[in-house]
Parts: sequence; structure tokens; C-alpha cells
Amino acid sequence: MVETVIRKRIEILVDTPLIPHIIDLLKKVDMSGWSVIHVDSGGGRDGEWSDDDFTGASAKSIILVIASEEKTNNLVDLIAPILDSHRLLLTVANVAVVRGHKF
Amino acid sequence: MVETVIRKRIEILVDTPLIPHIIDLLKKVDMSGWSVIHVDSGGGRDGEWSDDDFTGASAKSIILVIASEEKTNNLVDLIAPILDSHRLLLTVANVAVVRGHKF
Amino acid sequence: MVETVIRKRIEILVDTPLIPHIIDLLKKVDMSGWSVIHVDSGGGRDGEWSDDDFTGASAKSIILVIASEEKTNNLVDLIAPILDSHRLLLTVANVAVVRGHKF
Amino acid sequence: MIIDTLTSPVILFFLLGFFAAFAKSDLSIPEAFGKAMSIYLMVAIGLKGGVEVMNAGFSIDLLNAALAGLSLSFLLPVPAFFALIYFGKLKPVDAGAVAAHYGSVSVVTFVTAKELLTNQGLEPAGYMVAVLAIMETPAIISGLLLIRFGNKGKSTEKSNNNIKKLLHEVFTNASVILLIGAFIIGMVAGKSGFEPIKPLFEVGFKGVLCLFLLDMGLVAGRRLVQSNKLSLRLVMIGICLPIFNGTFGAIIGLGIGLDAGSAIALSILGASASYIAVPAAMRLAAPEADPGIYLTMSLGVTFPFNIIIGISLYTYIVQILG
Amino acid sequence: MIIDTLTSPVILFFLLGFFAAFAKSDLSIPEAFGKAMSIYLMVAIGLKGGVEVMNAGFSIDLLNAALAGLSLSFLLPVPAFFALIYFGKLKPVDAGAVAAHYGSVSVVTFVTAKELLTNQGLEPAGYMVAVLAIMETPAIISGLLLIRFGNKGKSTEKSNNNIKKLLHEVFTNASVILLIGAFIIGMVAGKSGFEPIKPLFEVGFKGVLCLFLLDMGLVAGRRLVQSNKLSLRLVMIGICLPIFNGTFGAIIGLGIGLDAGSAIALSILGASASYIAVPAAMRLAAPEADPGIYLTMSLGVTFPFNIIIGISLYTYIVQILG
Amino acid sequence: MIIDTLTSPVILFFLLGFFAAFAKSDLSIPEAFGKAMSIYLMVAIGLKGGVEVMNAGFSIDLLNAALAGLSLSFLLPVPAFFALIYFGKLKPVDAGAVAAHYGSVSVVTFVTAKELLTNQGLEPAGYMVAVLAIMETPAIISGLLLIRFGNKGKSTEKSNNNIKKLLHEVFTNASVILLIGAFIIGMVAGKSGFEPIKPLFEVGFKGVLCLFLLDMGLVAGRRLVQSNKLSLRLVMIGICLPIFNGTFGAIIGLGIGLDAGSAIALSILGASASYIAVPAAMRLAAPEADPGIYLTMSLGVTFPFNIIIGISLYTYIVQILG
Ligand SMILES: Nc1ncnc2c1ncn2[C@@H]1O[C@H](COP(=O)(O)O)[C@@H](O)[C@H]1O
Ligand SMILES: Nc1ncnc2c1ncn2[C@@H]1O[C@H](COP(=O)(O)O)[C@@H](O)[C@H]1O
Ligand SMILES: Nc1ncnc2c1ncn2[C@@H]1O[C@H](COP(=O)(O)O)[C@@H](O)[C@H]1O
Ligand code: NA
Ligand code: NA
Ligand code: NA
Repeated sequence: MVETVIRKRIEILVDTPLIPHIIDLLKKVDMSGWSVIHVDSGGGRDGEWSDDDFTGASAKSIILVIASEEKTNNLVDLIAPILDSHRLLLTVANVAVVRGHKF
Repeated sequence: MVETVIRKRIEILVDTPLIPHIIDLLKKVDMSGWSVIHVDSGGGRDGEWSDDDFTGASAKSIILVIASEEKTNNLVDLIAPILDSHRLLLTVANVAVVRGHKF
Repeated sequence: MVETVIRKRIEILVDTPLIPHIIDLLKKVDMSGWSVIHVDSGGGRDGEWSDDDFTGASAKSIILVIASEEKTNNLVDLIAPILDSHRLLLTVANVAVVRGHKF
Repeated sequence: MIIDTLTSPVILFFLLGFFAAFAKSDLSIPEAFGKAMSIYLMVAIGLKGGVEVMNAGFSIDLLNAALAGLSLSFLLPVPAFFALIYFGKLKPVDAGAVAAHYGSVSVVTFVTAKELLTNQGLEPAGYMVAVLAIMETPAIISGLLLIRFGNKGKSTEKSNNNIKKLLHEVFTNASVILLIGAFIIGMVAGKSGFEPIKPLFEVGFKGVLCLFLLDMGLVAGRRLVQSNKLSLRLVMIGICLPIFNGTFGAIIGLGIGLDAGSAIALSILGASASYIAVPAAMRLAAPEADPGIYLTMSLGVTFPFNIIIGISLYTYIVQILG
Repeated sequence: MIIDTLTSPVILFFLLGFFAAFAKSDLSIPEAFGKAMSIYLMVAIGLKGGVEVMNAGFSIDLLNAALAGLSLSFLLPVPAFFALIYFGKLKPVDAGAVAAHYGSVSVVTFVTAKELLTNQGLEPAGYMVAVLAIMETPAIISGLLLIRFGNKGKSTEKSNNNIKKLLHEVFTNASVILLIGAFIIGMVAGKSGFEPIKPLFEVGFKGVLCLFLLDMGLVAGRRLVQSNKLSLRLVMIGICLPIFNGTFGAIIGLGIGLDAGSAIALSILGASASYIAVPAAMRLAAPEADPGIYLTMSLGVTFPFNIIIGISLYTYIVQILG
Repeated sequence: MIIDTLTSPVILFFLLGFFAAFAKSDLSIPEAFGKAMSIYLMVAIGLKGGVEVMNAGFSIDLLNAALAGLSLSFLLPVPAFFALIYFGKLKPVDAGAVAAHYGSVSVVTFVTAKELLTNQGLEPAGYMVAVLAIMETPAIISGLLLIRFGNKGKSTEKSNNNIKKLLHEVFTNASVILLIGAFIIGMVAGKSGFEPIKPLFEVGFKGVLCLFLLDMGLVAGRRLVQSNKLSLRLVMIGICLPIFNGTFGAIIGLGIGLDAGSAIALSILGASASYIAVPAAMRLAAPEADPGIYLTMSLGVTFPFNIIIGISLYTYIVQILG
């Protein structure tokens, strides 16, 4: 059987226009890989929204990052202060990956 | 280091037209935040499908909810009876979040 | 309370044109259900990309599969050798599901 | 007329899509493009209908046709329901959902028929667009009542607030809003107000219809290829029901004194089955019904039948009866 | 003119969208379709503006109008900012973000006004398209400076490399690139080079504008329905600010000697508020500002006001003053 | 002719996209809109080609050109492969994948050339559209055979069922289906059947081409900006290979007796490199090949070269040789 190791799966829910800003933070903690998933609609304290809005300003995305625990901790420390002001949602879970040295 | 707490990450795979119905259930168990992700295609016991279908009736989405364990249990109890009739897929995982009082 | 069991949540990040190939592998290990999620953009060792590229050749997707541990192990063994050559990213996590016999 | 039909680019593009689906080509029309074309087509026919009615003035025919359409949409699901249960062997919930599709209408079948009929000097009256809009959603109510009737005794919870939701759906469904809205705008704007926007909605119309039918062909073909829900009995119903409904529509149309073109249009509206408004509503209002059945029958069987054979057949029937 | 406005299909489609949103219809325009129409509209008006300027030749008016537009975009946010703080009770960061929207412009308001004015023989000069492009982004800088001024003492980190990013945004913003790029292409191609592509960009223009305004109506209506951020004071500002800015624009336009049509256009540019370029820039440059406030004011209040009443009002003001 | 080329709106829009990419503008064309335009363009040229062939009648030239195209698509990858290995220093799998792109064709290069040539009275014959379709996919087979040849001894598993998949891909590839399908529909419909749908497919054509080239410019520019895979040697091959292939195509075209316009078209088909059909097929059939190499060479180097310089160059070559 192929060996797997545990890494962190980080999900950051973010307003689409803010993505470049978060990517900059990822790079600061030396994370070099990420993927962006489109969010179609949602609801929260601010009411409901949906992406059929050509302004683009209210669109949301999820930035998905697989990373080592160490880098993840650094990222969480970096992002925590702006979670509220930037309306972010950040979750971290454990995942098994093959060949963990890449992350 | 920023402190994190454990919350539940719920994923509900659902036919897109049924989303309002599921949102109603979320509200019943007092969940106030959710995000909807588009599913492009898939396969299951009913064969394969893909979303390039302008009828919209066969489109699927994932409703993603971060919530406390208690609310999650309530939701699972509420949804379990209709899982089959409504062709839903429900998974629950643990995630760490910063400032868990929001969920 | 409804009873839940633990299953595996597999995510395979894959170039969209390669999806049929991965689906074939899923079927080889007897997995009959999967969902495909569109990835909008991302970055990795090969630089950044985004899907606003009508060629389609550089688009990426995530194949999401809920499966039993046994089938998951078989899949990991099957996919591990081509992870690098096919530029895949494979993660496995635990999730709780209701009525696990389906997976 | 069948030959004319089969060499018309509109139909040929449908066949091309159908062929691509059967050949398992990787051809696909982006969802957003398909939806955009569908919106365009509805706005265009709504506008043109409104302008024509404004030009022709209101008439008693309009009222008659509207009432006939409303009744057809409400009533056609009833025989369909029993055929689906007793001959098609469907469960009540599936039978009711399918029946609702056949009471409602297909915008593209109507539009394609209008094009083909106009080529033969049989253009339907402008107000038939309003009838089309009127027939979109009442069948949803019939279908749900039939399901409740078929399931009597079982699960009657959640019925009250559902009725409110349902009426809301019937009046604010996207297709209804677009068709009726554009129809009214066409009436308000009149011929002169329509002039500046006519180029987009008239010049491009038939070309867009071709591309949309390419998409329909793909989707209908894929439904047929991938389906494992379709018994021979259901295929037979998918062909006989439109013939029955079409004949019924023709008789009503002629009975209330419509001109030939409009009677054919009413026949076609009766014969056609919904594939947008009703599936979405059914998925929400009757989630236990299997979309694999109703979408495959409506899109995979009845739509191609109507496009390729039905339109000519109903024209023929009206001409025989008329 | 208000009557003309209200029976024009363009406006009626906006109202249809508005109505659908309030009726909570499930009608929606796919995002990709909305963006495609927006790109088309910007390219089309850019091209036509460029061709017209090439035909008319450069003039001192062009330069004057460009300078006036630049100044307006920079300066209009200032009074807006103080009104939003003292009367609107907003935090500085929100006030600055909203103010930036009102300094910038709305492409669709401009285009709709151009259509309505042309119908009355008051067509603005071709170079007003360049003024439109020039006014898109400077207000972003003003807005951010105002925020910094309002927050003085607090958080001034990250300011240096932000200024570089900001200037980049101001010059390479998608709307600016499309408008200026198409304008230059129109100038290079001239009337004869434009001829072969004219059908797409001229024949379809008004129809696309109708469909886009349907989308705008939906989005604006949903903003209003879903918003819980809008105080009565903010609604008042959302109506008074465009009147103030429009009057100011009219005075400047007449002051620098523009013809009536162009002065009305400048007035409308002053009065209109951005809903694409500025929101995206603000979300990135001032993430703490609440998009629920600036989008709802710009799209939900000011845009409908300008489309339905404002355009006629500014025309009237210029005619009174002129 | 280069001057004509550079002031044509079509090319200017390409340059605008290129510029926006280099300026790192946030301008982007929604994927669905790009795909919709691509489908429209293929259907439009297919239809027009079919109608023209039906009008002109079949000729021996058609057959000759088809055979020539087929051979070119099969054979051009061979010299390309060796150049890529020995001069470009690529691994066999990458060399084969790139070679397949250069054997296949670029629809947009062909269409742009057709527009520019028609302006000079050098319009290619209608049947060249069929040649275009024929050349789309055979090169995929050559490329994969070359990879197998280059890797001989290594990994030959999974070859059998792959051949079936490959032939399926060659015949049912989306571009092939659209081009051939629309071509046949054009032939069946003929001039009179084409008339009603002509407005969409002819009136809008050049405008859509402009917007699509704007998109191509963006994508090509971004490829160049983001790429770190491109050695100077590969850039040189990306420029010399189309010149070589174009000259070869010109010689063959003149050799089999085509008229000047058609010979130029064959030359351009030879010179152009695929960016839709082949990349998608290669990603699946040779997943180990690096898309960063083949897409960047085809889209980032050869496409702009052909559009800006190549078309004029091949015209010149044919006129010299002819
Ligand atoms: N650590 C990561 N987490 C999430 N996505 C990743 C990660 N690394 C790579 N990716 C995705 O995989 C793509 C290819 O990565 P690479 O092969 O490293 O260039 C990237 O563009 C991302 O979309
Ligand atoms: N608990 C949650 N789970 C998933 N998504 C959420 C949750 N809370 C908020 N969101 C998403 O974040 C957006 C903004 O939330 P809020 O800041 O609470 O208005 C919502 O519209 C949702 O898309
Ligand atoms: N095990 C699974 N993992 C992920 N997605 C699934 C799974 N099973 C089913 N699905 C999704 O649910 C849809 C319906 O499944 P089914 O009801 O089995 O036909 C499929 O088309 C997939 O998109
Ligand atoms: Na019907
Ligand atoms: Na303004
Ligand atoms: Na070639």
C-alpha cells in the first residue's frame, strides 16, 4: 500500500475581488499552491446573495490550499486579525495525501 | 498562536431546484450561514449527467455549512428521512475554525 | 439520533480533459458515484492559471468521491503511480455519513 | 411539408445535435449560452406577439383562445395521468409529474412551428404568444392535485403553505414573466417603439433558433442515450399523448373559430410538453418524482417527435378537420 | 420627455426586471451573459465614439470636456463624502467608498441617455465617450484619499506599495481598457474600417441594451429587496447627490461651452454612479468598507432614479440654464 | 498588405487583448462567452462553405484539396517532431504533442485570413472550409505515433483500446462535428434555405470575430506573460515552423492547381497550429506531455505571428511562386 501522510486542508471563503490580496498572504507564509472554487450563492448575517450579479463585487469564492501544519499555523496567525474586517471564513481540516513533501 | 475550536463542516449534495427547500430546513435548526457550490457533472446509480443542460432541472449543487455540533445533529435528524426520496448526499466532517462563536 | 458511519471523502484535483480517464479508474475499483466541481483558477509550481481560457485544455476540476475505506485504498494504490505524470493532487479525509451501505 | 421540415436548417441543426449525442461527441454548448438563447427567444416572441396584437387590435378570438389555452393546460394532465398509471405503470407521483409536463407547453416547439407555418402562409395570430404564456404553468397545479389524489390518505402535511408557494410559482415563473412581460412591452411600444430594437430581435431570430435547436438536439439525444428509465410503454405514451393532445387542441381551436394557423398553433401547444418551467417546479414541489422519467419523456421522446413529425401532422389534422 | 422615457422599451425592460425582483420571480440572467453584454456595450460605444471623433476631427471642446470630466471625477467625491458622514451617519471608510462611486460614472446610464437624447435631436458629441472613460477611475483615488483623511492617525501601513497598485488599477481597469481601446480602434479604423463590423455593433445595439437593462433591473431590485443596510437618510442622499452632481456637471458643461447634448451628457456622467469598476476596486483597496452599502445605493437607488427620472431632469436643467 | 492588416479592426482587437494581458489588466472574457463565439464562428463558416460549394458545384479541385489537406495534417508533424527533439531539446512526448498541434489547424487564423484575403479579391474557394475540417484531427494520430516511436521500448500498455478511443476522437471531436455538420447543412439548405438564417451568420460575423480576437489576444498574451517553459529555441521553432509549413502548403496548393486564394488558404492551414481540438485531445491521450509547452507555443507564439505577419507572408509567397 502507498504511504500517506497527514496535511492540512484550508478553506478560505472570500469575496472574489479580494482573492489577489489573500494570495499575497499565502505567498508570505511560503505556500505555493492553491485552487479557487466559485461559490454560486449563499446566506449569512448580511442576508442572502447570489452570483447572477454582473457587478462581480459581491461574488464569493473559496480558496482551497493543501499545506503543512507549520505553514498553516503561520497563515492562520496572519489571517486571523482581518477575518472580521474582510468578512472571511477560514476552516482547517486534516487530510491524508500521498507524497507530502510537496506541501 | 490564534486559538481554534472544532466545528462541523456539512456538505449536502442536492438537485439545484431543491436548494430553497434545504435552506428552509437549515433555518429550522437555526443555521444562518451557508454557501452553495455548483457541481459540473457526476455519476451515480442513475447514470451520468452533466450540467450543460439548459433545463436546469438536473443540475446539482453542494450546500456547504459550517455549524456547531449541536445544530448539526439537529439537521441530520431533520434531513435523514428525506435523504432517499430527495436523492441527497449528506456528509459531516470536523474542521477547526477561528472564533467559533459565530457558528 | 440518526446513526452515522465513517467513510472516506476523496478529492482529486485534475485537468478537466483528463476527467474521463480518472472516472475509468474509479470504475475499476468499483466506485459508482462521483461529482465534479469546477475550479476557477489556481497557482502551483507551474505558475498561475485561470479558466477564462476558451481552449479548455488548461481548465481544472475537482472530482469528489465518497467511498468506503477499502475502495479508497484500492484507488490510492491505482492512482499513486500517475500522480506526478498526470499532475494530480489527491487528498483523503474522514466524513460521517448516514446510511453508509451506499458507498 | 415533412420534406420541407427535414431540409429546413432549424431542423437540420436539431438532427446534428442529436447525432453528436449519439456519436458521443465531446461537443457541448455552455449552459450560460443555452440559457441566454432561451431568454432571447422568449423575449423576441413576446415582443413580436405584443406588437402584432397592438396592430391587429383586441378581438374576441384572443379571449376565446386564452380561455381555451387555460382550460387545456388544466385539463390535459388528467387523461395523461391515467394513461401513465394504467398503461405506463408509473407510480402516482411520477405519473402526476409527467402529466404536468404534457399539460404545459414547449416554447421552442411553438417557435419552430411558427417559422415553418409562416413559410407556408399559415402564420398563427400574434395573440397565440399570450396563449403560450398562459399555458406554461396551470398544468403544474393539475399535476400536483393529481398526485395528491393518487396518494390519497398518505402524507398530506405541508399542504397549506405549499399552495401559496405554488401560486407564486405559477405567476412568477421565469418563462411566464419573460413572455408576458415582453408581450406587454411589445404592446406598449407598438410598431414604432419596436422599430429601433427590431434588428436584434428579428434579424437574428432564426439563426439563434438554429443554434438553440443544436443545443436541444444534444440534450435530448444525451437524455435518450443515458436513460435507463424508459420502458417501451413510456416511449409509446411519449408519442401517442402528443397526438391525442394535439388532436384535442385542433378540435378546440377550430371549435372556437380560430383561423387555420392559430388552430394549428393551439394544437401544437396542446401536443408539446414543457422542459424548462415544469421540470424546475416539479423538482421542488414533488421532489419524490423521478426527473429521469419526466425529462426523458418530454425532451428525449416528445420533443423530437413533435419537431420532426408532429408539426406537419397537426397541420394536416387541422386541414382535414377544418 | 418623461413619458417618452417611460414608454421606451429600454426603460420598460428595466422596469420588468425590477418587477421580477420584487415579485421574487426565479428569473435570472446568467452571469456570463450579463458580462458578455456589458463587454459588448462598452466596445460598441467606444468604437462609435472613436469613429465619430475621427470624422469630426479634434477640437478644443474635446480637450475641455476631457479636463472637465477628469476634474469632476476627482472632485465630486469630496462633497459626497461629507454629506455621507454628517448627514448619512456613515463611518469614514464607508463614506469614502460610497463617495468614489458617485465620482465615477455608469456606462449604462450614459448609453441609455444617449439613446433617449438622440431620439430628441440632442445627440452628445462622439468625444463624450472618451470623457466617460476618463471619468471611470480617478474617483477611486479621491475616495481612498478621503478614507485616509477620515481615518487619520489610524492604520497607515501598507500605503506605499498600495499607491502603485492603485495607479495600475486606475489605468488598466477592464472598463477603461475596453472603452479607451475600442475608442482608439474606432479612430484608427475610421468610417470605412468600421463599415464591416458595424452590423454587429450598431444593428444589435439597442436590443442588447434592452436585455442588459432587464438584467440591471433584476439586480437593482434584488439589492433593494434584500438590503437591510439602507437608512432613509441614505436613500435621500442616493437621490439628492445625483441631482447635485448633475446640476454641477451641467453648469460646468455649459460653462466650458459644450453644445446642449454634450452638456447634458456631462451632467449625466456627473450624476451617475459606478456599479462595476469602482465596487471591484473598492472591495480590494478598502476591504473594510461594506459593499452592502455602496452597491445598494449605487445600483438600487441612484441607477433607477437616473434612468427613470434623472435623464429627463438633467436635460431640463441644461435647457433652463443654457 | 501588412499595413492593411495592422489597421484592420480584427487585428487591432487582437492587439488590444495582447496589450491588456501584458499590462496585467483585470479584463477577462467569460469562458462561456468565448466558447459561444467559437461555436458561432465554426457554424458560420461551415454554413457559408457548404452553401458556396452547393452553388459552385463539386469539382476535382475540391477532391484534390481535401487529399492535400489530409496528407498535410498527417505529414507535417514529422519534420516538426525532429526539429523539436534535436533543435528544441524536447522530450519525445512533448515533441510529439507539439508536432500534432502544428499538423492541425487554427480556425481563427483561417477565418481572419479569409476576411483579409476577401478584401483583396483573393477569396479562397468555399470548399476550403471542408479542408479546414479535414485537417483538424489527423495530426493527432501522427503526433501519438511519433511519441510511441520516440519512446520505443517503453510503456506500450493500454495501446489497443486507446486506438479505438483515438479514432472516435478524430471523427467526433467537437470542432469536426460543428464544421462538417454545418457544412453539410449549408449544402442541403442551399442558397435559399440559408437566406432566413443568413442575417445572424453573416451580418454579425466580422463583429464577433473582433470580440473573439480580443479574447484570443488576452489568452495568448497571458500565456506568454505567465510562461516559464519557453526557451529561445522554442520561440524560434514557433516562428520558423509555420513559415516552413506555410511554404510547403503553398507549393502543394499551387502544385495541385488551386486558384491563388485557395492556395494561400492551404498555405495558411499548413502554417497554423491548433489551440482547441488538439490540446484537449493531447491532454487525454498523452497526459505526460506538458500543456505549458504546447499551448504556449501554439497560442503565445505561432498564433500572433501568423495573424500579424504570417498571413501577409504566405500571400506573398504564393504570389511569388504562382
Ligand atoms: N497545495 C495546493 N493546494 C491546492 N491546490 C493546489 C496546490 N498545489 C497545486 N494546486 C493546484 O494544482 C494546480 C497545478 O499545480 P502544479 O502542478 O504545482 O503547477 C495549481 O494551479 C493549483 O490549481
Ligand atoms: N456558517 C457558514 N457556512 C458556510 N458559509 C457561510 C457561513 N456563514 C457565512 N457563510 C458565507 O459567507 C457569506 C457572508 O456571510 P456573512 O458575513 O455572515 O454575511 C454568506 O453569504 C455565505 O456565503
Ligand atoms: N459516492 C459519491 N460521491 C460523490 N458524489 C456522488 C456519490 N454518489 C452519487 N453522487 C452524486 O450524486 C448524483 C446522484 O447520485 P445517484 O442518486 O446515485 O444517481 C450523482 O450523479 C453524483 O453527482
Ligand atoms: Na401541452
Ligand atoms: Na458620477
Ligand atoms: Na498546421
